Order: sequence, then C-alpha cells, then structure tokens
Amino acid sequence: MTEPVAVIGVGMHPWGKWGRNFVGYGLTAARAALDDAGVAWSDIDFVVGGETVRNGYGGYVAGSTMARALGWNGARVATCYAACASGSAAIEAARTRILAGLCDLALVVGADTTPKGFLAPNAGERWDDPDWLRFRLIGATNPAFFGMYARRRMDLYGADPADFAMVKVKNARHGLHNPNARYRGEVTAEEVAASPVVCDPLRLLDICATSDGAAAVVLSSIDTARRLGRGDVRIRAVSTVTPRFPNTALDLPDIATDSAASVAAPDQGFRPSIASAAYEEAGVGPDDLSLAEVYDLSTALELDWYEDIGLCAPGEAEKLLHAGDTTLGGRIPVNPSGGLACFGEAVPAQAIAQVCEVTWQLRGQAGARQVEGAQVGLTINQGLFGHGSCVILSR
Amino acid sequence: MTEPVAVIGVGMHPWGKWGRNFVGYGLTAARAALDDAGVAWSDIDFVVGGETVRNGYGGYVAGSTMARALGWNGARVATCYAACASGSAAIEAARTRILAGLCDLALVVGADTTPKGFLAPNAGERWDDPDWLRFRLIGATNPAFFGMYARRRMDLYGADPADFAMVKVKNARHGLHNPNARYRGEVTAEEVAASPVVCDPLRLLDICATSDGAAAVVLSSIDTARRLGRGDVRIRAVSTVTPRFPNTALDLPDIATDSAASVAAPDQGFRPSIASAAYEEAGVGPDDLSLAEVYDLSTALELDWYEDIGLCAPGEAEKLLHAGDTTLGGRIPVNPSGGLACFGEAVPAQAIAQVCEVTWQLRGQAGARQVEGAQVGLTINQGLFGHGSCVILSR
Amino acid sequence: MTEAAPVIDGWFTTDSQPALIGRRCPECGTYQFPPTGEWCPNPACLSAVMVDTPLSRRGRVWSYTDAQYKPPPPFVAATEPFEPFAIAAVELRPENIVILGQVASGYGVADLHVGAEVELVIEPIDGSRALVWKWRPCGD
Amino acid sequence: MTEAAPVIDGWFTTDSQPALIGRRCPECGTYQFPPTGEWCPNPACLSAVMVDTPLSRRGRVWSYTDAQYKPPPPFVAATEPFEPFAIAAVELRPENIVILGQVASGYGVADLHVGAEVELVIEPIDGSRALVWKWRPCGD
Ligand SMILES: [Zn+2]
Ligand SMILES: [Zn+2]
Repeated sequence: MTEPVAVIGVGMHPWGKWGRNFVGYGLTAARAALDDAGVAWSDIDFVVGGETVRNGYGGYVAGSTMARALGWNGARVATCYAACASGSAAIEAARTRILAGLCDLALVVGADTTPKGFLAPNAGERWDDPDWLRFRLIGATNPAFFGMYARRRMDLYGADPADFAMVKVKNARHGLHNPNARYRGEVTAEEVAASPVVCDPLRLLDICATSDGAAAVVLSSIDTARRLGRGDVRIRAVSTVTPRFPNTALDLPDIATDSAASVAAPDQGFRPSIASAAYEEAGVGPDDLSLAEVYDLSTALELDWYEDIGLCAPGEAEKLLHAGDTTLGGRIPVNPSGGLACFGEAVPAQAIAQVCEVTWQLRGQAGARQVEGAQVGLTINQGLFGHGSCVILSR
Repeated sequence: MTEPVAVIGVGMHPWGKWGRNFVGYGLTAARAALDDAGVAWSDIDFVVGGETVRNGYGGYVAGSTMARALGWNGARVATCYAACASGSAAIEAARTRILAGLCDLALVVGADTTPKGFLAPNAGERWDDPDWLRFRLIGATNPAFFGMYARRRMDLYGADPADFAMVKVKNARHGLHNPNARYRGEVTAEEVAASPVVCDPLRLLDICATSDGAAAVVLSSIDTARRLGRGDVRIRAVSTVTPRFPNTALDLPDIATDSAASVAAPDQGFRPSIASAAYEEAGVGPDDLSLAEVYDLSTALELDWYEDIGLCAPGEAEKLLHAGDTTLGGRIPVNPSGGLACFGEAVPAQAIAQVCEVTWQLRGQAGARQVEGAQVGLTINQGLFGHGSCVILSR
Repeated sequence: MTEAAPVIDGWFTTDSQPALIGRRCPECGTYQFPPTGEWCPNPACLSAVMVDTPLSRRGRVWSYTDAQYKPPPPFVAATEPFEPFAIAAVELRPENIVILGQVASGYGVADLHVGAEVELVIEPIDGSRALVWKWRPCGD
Repeated sequence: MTEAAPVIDGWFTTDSQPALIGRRCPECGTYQFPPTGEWCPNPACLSAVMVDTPLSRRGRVWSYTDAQYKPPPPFVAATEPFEPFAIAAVELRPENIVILGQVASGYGVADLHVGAEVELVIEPIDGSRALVWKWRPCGD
C-alpha cells in the first residue's frame, strides 16, 4: 500500500459549448479549486496541466499556460499527455511529487475545447502516424471502435441494444441535478431507440458528445491538509499502467493487435489490469467501493467497465444494471455525476472531473445525486495507445 | 537538499539526418541505455517519454510509443512536454517517482526528427496561439530572438561578433571526438565571419541546426544502483521552475513581456533563477562545477548562460571565454560534448543528451574530450513558455 | 490514367491471392502488423530483425460495426453522397493477431457475426485508383 | 477592393495617432498585451476584469534584429522575391512592458540601437490589404 495524499480543493468550469478559449475554462476551474482549498495561488509550488493537442502551442504546454494565466509565481511545472488518461497522468505527477517530499501544495488543471462531431486527427499528411492511418485507410472513427466493443457484448453475452439504452436512461437521470453537466434532462429508452444509428449497434444517444470543459484539483500531503483543516478526502491509488504483451484486445486507435503466436495472452486483459493495479496500491477491492465513475464513451462501454473493475463477472453486467445495483440508491452507483453521457468528453479535463465528483461524494456535498455514506470511490478510464487511468479515493 | 537518485545507464542514437522514424531513434537510444545499465527492459517499471509535437499522435504519447516499441511490459508510463525542456521534465518525472518510492527502475527516452530549416508551427490557422501569431504577425523566427539577445550583449556589454565566433570555434573543437555529434570538424573564426547573416548580428554558423536524434537514461534509487554495482553517478537536483511575475525579459516565443508597472521585477531574472533553484536543491554552487553543458542555440546565448549559471558577473562572459576558462583544459569547460553547435537540436532528446554527456564525464568515459577529474556537472536550458531546465549531477 | 496501386506501400500484395504483409520474428516467432516496427514487439525478445511474411488470407470476425456517417478527413469517401460501409476486426490463425479493415463493397453488418469466416480482398479505397485491403464474408 | 483593415481584431487602432490596445487592471494597475487574457496576470491580484486601454505610442528599443531569410508559414512575405526586414522589441513607459514588432519599411538594423526611440506606425503586413503595427525609428 502507498501512502495517501489529500485532495484539499476541487473545481470545475461547467461542460458545454461556451465559445471561450481553453485557458479561460482552465482558469475558472483552477480558481474554484483554489477557493475550495482555501489556499492562495502564490502558495502553490507545483502546477501540472493535462495537455490538449487541439489548441495550438499553448495547449501543448498546458501547465505553463495555466501558470502564466494565473500569474507567474515561480512554481515548478509539468505538462502531461496520455490521451483520455491525461487528467490522471497529471494527478499522478502531482501525487508523486508530494510523496517524494518535493511539493507542499500542487494544482492540477485540465481544460479543453473540442470541435463538433467526430474527433479527428490534426491537419497534415502523416503516413507513419497510426492515428492518422486508421482514418485514411479504413475510416475507423472512435465510435466505430465503441461499436465493435458493443457488438461483442451482443454476440458473446446476448446483450441487447435495449440494455445499452438503459445505461443512458440511468445516467441522464443521475445528471439531472449536476450543475456542471452539459445535458440535464431525462432521456427515455424510446428516444435512444429512435435516434439514428452512428456505428451499428450504437445510436446517437448511446455515444457521448465532445464538449468544452475544465476541472482542477488541489493536492497536498496529509500533514498539510490537516494543518489546513482539509484532510477528509484522500487519494489512495493512481494507476497509470500500460498493457502487457501480447495485448490481444483491439484497442482504439490501433489497426491491429499484438500477435499471441509466441507468447500466450496474459490471464488478465489490459482493462482489468488497470483496476487491479489500483486496488493493489490502495489495499482495497471492488467490494469496498461505494461508487465508481467510469468512462461511458458509449453506453455499452459502461457495461464493460462493470466487469473490468470487478463489480461482476464477464457477461454479467446487464444483470447488475437490471437489478438497479448501479443506479443511485443501489448497491454500487456508477456515474452518479451523470457520466460522459451528461458531460460530453473534454479530453484532458475528464479524468480530473471524475476525481472532483468522487471528492464531492466522499465529502457528502453531492446534493441530489449524493451516494449515502460514501466511503470509497473509484474512477477509471483508458487513453489511446495503452494508457491506464484509475484513481481510488477514500474518506 | 534533496536525496539523490542514480543514473545507472545512458545511451544515444547519433544526431544527424538519417531518414528514420523517431521511434527507431528512440529504440536505439533506449536499448543502449538498458545495455549500459545492465538491466532488462522487462525490469523497468516506469517509462517516460519526452514528447515530440512534430511526429503525429505517436509523438504526443512518446512514452507509450516507446513502451510499445520495446514490447508492452505493463510498466507505468508518462509523457512530458515542456518544449526544449521536455527532456529534463521527463527526467524529473522519473526522479520524482523513484524518490516517492513508487519506482525501482525508470527508463527516460527522448527522440525526434526535425525538418530542415526554421522550426515552424504545425499546419493550420490558430489566431489564439501565441506561437503561431509571432510567425503570422511579425515573422519572428527562433533565430530572431537569438539575434535580439546577441545584440543586447553588443550594445550593453560591448561584445563583438568575433567573440561569438570564438564560441563556435571552441565547441567545434570539443565535438571533434564525440561519436554522437553530427558535425565533427574544425571551424575557423573566418568561416563563421564568412557565413551569411541570418538574423543580425548572428550568422549561419552562429546558430545551431535542427537534427534527428535520441537519448535515453536509466535511473534508479541509490540502493538499487549499489545493488547493481552502478552507484557512481547521481542526480543531485532537477530544476523545472517557471518565471516569477513580472518576467521582464522578452522570452521566445512571446510577442510581449509582462508589465512591471505595478510590481517591480524580481531581483533575479528567470534564467538565473533556473540555476539558483538547482544549486539550492543540490547544496552546491557555481564554484563546485567541473563542467557545464548549456544550450548554445546560438553562440551568443552560450555567453549569456555563463552569467546565468554564475560562472561570472553579467557582462564578463567574453572575458571568461578569452581566458580559455570554458575550453577543455580550462577552469570550467562548457559544452565539452561540442554542444548544440556540433549536435544540432533534437527538441525532446537534447536535455537528456546533456545528462548523458555529464554522466560519461563523471565516469571518466569521455575519451578525448574528458574533463580531468570531473566531480560535479550542470546541464541547463530553457523551454518556450517559461520552462526552466537544469540538472546537477555528481560522482 | 495511372495503374491501380496500393494506397500505402508494403502493407499488402495485390496479386490473384492477395495477402497482408506482416513481419515475423526469426527468433521467437512473433508476428507484427502493420510491418512498420523495427524490432520484435515481444518484450522478452531482443531480436532487431523482423522478416516480411504474407499473413493468412482468411480469418474469423473478432467484432464488426459500420459507419453510417462520413468520417472526417483524412478519410476520403468513395462516393458522393456518402454511402455507409461496414468495418470488421478479423482474427488470423496461426498468427493470433486481430486486424481491422473495411468490409468488401456490397456487404454490411447483416452479413457478419462474431466468429464468421472472412477472406481478404483488394478493392479501390475511394474514388481514386488507390487500392486497399478489405474483408469479404465467406458466407459460412 | 476591400478597405484596409487590421490583420487581427482588437490589438491596435488605425487612426492618425495609432496605438496598440492593451489592457489594464483596475485593481493593481498591471498592463497586458496582447489584450487576450481574461484575468490580471499579477499572481497577487485576483481581479477578473481587465480594461482596454491604448498603450504609449513611443518607446525605447530593448533589442533588435532582422530576418535575412524568409520565415516559414504562417508568415506571408510582402514581396516576391523576399526582402529582408528588421524586428524590434520596444519598451514602453509607464507600462513597463516590452512589445515586439517589425520595423517600419525603409528602416533596418543600421537605424537602431538599444535605447533608441521609436514610434508606432501602421503599415500593410504583406501583399494584401491587411494592416499591422510596426516600429519606426525617431532618428534621435
Ligand atoms: Zn522476437
Ligand atoms: Zn491586477
């Protein structure tokens, strides 16, 4: 088990399409987190940015862009990129620096603007770029991969599109009272079924949108948090693992998997290994969870995560869903925030936003979406090119 | 003072224009560093990549790209971007993780390919990107900034272009016997003076080229290094500081400085503050240095660094140079590797390459360019948008 | 008019029995596709040599989907207006590798299921003369 | 033919006494250029409001250089073949800020020295009708 660090402040800019620059979103979130922590920006000695690759050079150096926008204070700086795992990579940079004794107060910020429609590669011709090639050679968008994962649930486990729709209905209901969510309205199973197919078997309402948004956290050592009277919420584990060879599940954005001709696939696939590493570091297991925030890029993918984080055996996720276990009030609510279904994705902000939600839940500040008596929460997702992302927090 | 970590392995791919992919360069460097350390890739539990923003998505996730190319081994991963400071940001991520007790053996890799000519923004129109705007509105290339810094030395300190040429002559001589250098040949002051002006007062031979190249290091705790019989070279400090407001020196790539109308400029400017933070962390000072590797993006800039790392007072760098103090055999050789003058710049690799050189020097393995009895070495540079980069190593 | 040619060099053959070109490690037997890596991807193997080898022309569907909306550039649509196409990820034996591709023209998701057998074919990638590999259901 | 207009909105005026448009913090008096930030850049100041304000039209050269080779895109050259131009970084008072710009046409590095006085002028940025600010030596 690893020594914990404290989450002493959290903040967001609401998700949506507000027409602002990503720096403005990030600043709002950062100042909110600093206010929540009750610390001054000038006391921050490490600032980490989750990088965005869609906002010019300022996005490539998101950490220093935020430091400058807040006003240069001489802090150490870092910028982390790990695709959809960038936020937890940034959190891990801050946690590590605190555990190393090199940092007293760290600010972690992720902010993004995203164009409407499919996420696409940056401009230019790049015949050696795997992410560019999958569009050029095959036309395989992100939802195409989600569609393939969903189809496997159907053909292997007998899942039905109505099961997927039920995830959307649940998450939409969860997000109704989340002031930071972009979409706040009930969605019916009929509405999901009536929305157009994007990538069979997934329909428009099965797939999360892209959004502008920002989230920030302030981290400190447990000692510092106690001194500030803010030692309630702790990060117990951060998992940023990569796959083990051979990785035999086709992962976004790859055109091919590893070959298992010479070495047998590991007992545990990549996605379950992400959570395993975190459980081991935190010294807890799936049964200890009060809630989980998982990356519902698609409705069907949320079901995959139930199994990958050990809430049930493979093929049993639909059962868990139908039993209401993962609904607010159930045994283990999943995505009480409303998830990506209600937020839409803002790449470097989302994993940080997951940690914000768990923090509010553990503090009992989640209002109408509060999970009663929440003690332990897990966030999980996966970034392109083998980036694990899992954070376990507890009171 | 901060606990040291050990550099147990170093490796490079020679700089140049070899027509390979950046992944290939990085693999060569990584395998060389692993061999040098005598550890297997499968024993590495943290891999960090210095990001390149000019090589497609694979470059954005350089850490995982290298992990995959070496063969997925389940290691934790990170990718750091900090412009020209990316390499030291990556080293800092590894050092921090070791100091936090979360990592036993870390591999740090930086690799790049760069187009011929001026470094330019990626394709696209971005009217809110400061790096794009300086090209669009003013045509201010990187050498234009180097030219302005050089001109200040002339108008304020009475420096002469012949002084700048002398830096080139010195570094070319240093690099003669460096097998990883791209340019290995004597250069005369007359040749520098006969080369065309690029950005007044700097001539073509005053300005470093861009190159392909790669460098890698393997880091561990001191205990692990001792166990492996490789505890000789230690990282005593890494400085990744940002400026303090107001930063009144015009820094690449900005169109304007901070305003000092309401708050006076700090006593120490940004560049000297980078070294100060490292000296403080290491518990050493300029007088303790046996050698320094500084970023000679231009010949004149090397002279600025003499002052910024405290080898002499402002305005005295030319005197130090003329006295031969910074030449091999002198009091404090600067750029015994030959520097960027002989390498050309490969952005995410260069700061790691600086650490490789200091490691070879401290081990006494630098051959014909060996600094006799080297005990302490410093590497320094600065990345766009306020990224300090300084590493202090000792035997 | 130029002759039809692969949209990308060295990834597949275009003869009467077309095949993807993978690489195989002479030391440990690991396969690799696309054939772009320089070293063996098996972390326990230090081989710096990979040898080009044609991959199995038939395989079984690992999963599949389709594109009902036009993907963004650099995708180039074969027709205007855009016509949806299917995509399949196919598991090859003995390579034990899953490879993505479009499904051959004229076939859609209704022609597929996880485990269905498919065969590699070469077809134009878009309105141009460029060729690409696709997976054609064998109709088992 | 469209009327000449600034190449970028809101960064400078184009009247007979043209000036750069900066921002000033009403709380602490810090200036900012370009006028694109949303908050005061003074880390000790929490003002979320910055007010547009014209900056001093004259200043003194902090440093200068020129471009003897054509910069890469997105730079657009004014002439073909390319003609070198000079660049100056100019310190304004009382703003205590240094701002970069091209040097006005017809002037080069020989007309400049650190500390020389210059004045802001508006000139075409390239072959188009777009305008940009430049620094013109006052010939002190
Ligand atoms: Zn092999
Ligand atoms: Zn202010």
